[in-house]
Amino acid sequence: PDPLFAATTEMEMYTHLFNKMASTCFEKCASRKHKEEDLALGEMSCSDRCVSKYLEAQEKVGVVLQKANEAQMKQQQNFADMQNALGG
Amino acid sequence: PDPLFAATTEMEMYTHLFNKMASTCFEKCASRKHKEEDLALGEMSCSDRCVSKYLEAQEKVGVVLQKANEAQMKQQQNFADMQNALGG
Amino acid sequence: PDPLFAATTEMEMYTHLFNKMASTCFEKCASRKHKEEDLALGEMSCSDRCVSKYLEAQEKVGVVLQKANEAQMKQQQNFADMQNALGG
Amino acid sequence: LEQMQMKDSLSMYNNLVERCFQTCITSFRSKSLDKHETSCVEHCAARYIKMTQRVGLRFAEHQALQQKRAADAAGAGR
Amino acid sequence: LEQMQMKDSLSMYNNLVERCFQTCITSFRSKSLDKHETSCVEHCAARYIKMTQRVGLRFAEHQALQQKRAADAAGAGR
Amino acid sequence: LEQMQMKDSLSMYNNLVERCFQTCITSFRSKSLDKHETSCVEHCAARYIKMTQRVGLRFAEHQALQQKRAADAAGAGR
Repeated sequence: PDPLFAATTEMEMYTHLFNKMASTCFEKCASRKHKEEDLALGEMSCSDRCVSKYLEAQEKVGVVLQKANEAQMKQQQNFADMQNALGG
Repeated sequence: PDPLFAATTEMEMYTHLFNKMASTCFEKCASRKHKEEDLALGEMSCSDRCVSKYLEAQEKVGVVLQKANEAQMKQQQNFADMQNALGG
Repeated sequence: PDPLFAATTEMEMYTHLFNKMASTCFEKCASRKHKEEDLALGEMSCSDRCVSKYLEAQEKVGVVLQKANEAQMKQQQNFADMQNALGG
Repeated sequence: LEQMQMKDSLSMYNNLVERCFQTCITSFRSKSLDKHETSCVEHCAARYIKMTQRVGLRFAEHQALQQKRAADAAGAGR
Repeated sequence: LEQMQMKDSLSMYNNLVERCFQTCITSFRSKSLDKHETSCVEHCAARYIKMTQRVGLRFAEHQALQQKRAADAAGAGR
Repeated sequence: LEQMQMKDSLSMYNNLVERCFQTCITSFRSKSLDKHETSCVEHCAARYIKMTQRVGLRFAEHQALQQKRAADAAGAGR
């Protein structure tokens, strides 16, 4: 695979992750009344904790996804081995 | 038009459709409490029916969209004919 | 920067804006019961006002975004000036 | 350009399906659409297309007005 | 093709994170996930992957059936 | 890279408009924004930009920490 493509795709993924995180933490932490032009202290500390939890959730999901991928590959390998044994 | 582009675009469309369908059927059928690691039987049969209904809805919408496109083309054709008649 | 790329990107942005606007105004103005095949008069005039408000909101947001960009650039300039002063 | 239009119309298709499914289908006790769901999906799609066309007209009017204003401003500035 | 698959799996990753975060995390009084939130996020991801696989099977069955119908129709038309 | 940034900033623009419109505009009885809606939209946009900047800082801190950890682990492994 093309290394430049891989790098671009990874960067796109991080940009996308960042945008979703910013959007979700805004929804969860910012009052929807928008009376002030600035963020209140409570809204800012809420968003700090939100980022921290979001990144932790990202790690946990990564582990689950990795395991699922490995399980799927193993299954495909078993299937290929079985076919070889039957064919050989 | 480029046939490779057309094929890629069509595949992207199916991937997109599939992702939306999976996401929607998960929302509609999976309990949001996530107490178990596995899906319950009821959740699985709900998702089978959800897929079936989703694909049927896709067909119906396709027919409506087709008709709308044809109506629009006919209108444009009429307009062009009229202009020719006036200009000729 | 590539002028063709810039033009394509700008057009994509307008397409995207248009799609979001159509989607949002449909959600806000069309009855979700879909009993008729046609739009009612009230739904159509609601959507006209919705478009008008949407484009006005887009302008207001554009001004805020512009100001934020200018503030950020000024800050970076100040920072660079300070570094030059300290380094010179 | 033609490629962008093709992408747009396919993505409009998917969005229509998703939107009208979400609005019209709420029960998953059977595997086929009933009469009520079918007509809801068909009307939803037809109505969405009509509203998109109307929104498109209004959008085009707005852009034409803006260009006229920009041209007038450029003319006045000379 | 390989590039599309890579993009798809990365976008699936982001979507999983977003979806399971939205469903499972509602309190922002601490900066770490508690036990309940952690298990909810992990189960949510595992369950979503399983449902996606099942939906994929049903979708493939449907497409195979459609191709068969198209082939039969072409055969009958000869 | 520059192209990606340009796309990002344009897509941020559209998202801001959509989000702040959805939050602030609920009535469609007039065709112009009233005072209250205008200030809501403007504050919403300004606040979203500020929160995005803050989230960006926290994200950068997190990534720096992760790279340091990875480097330390590689050093310890030697």
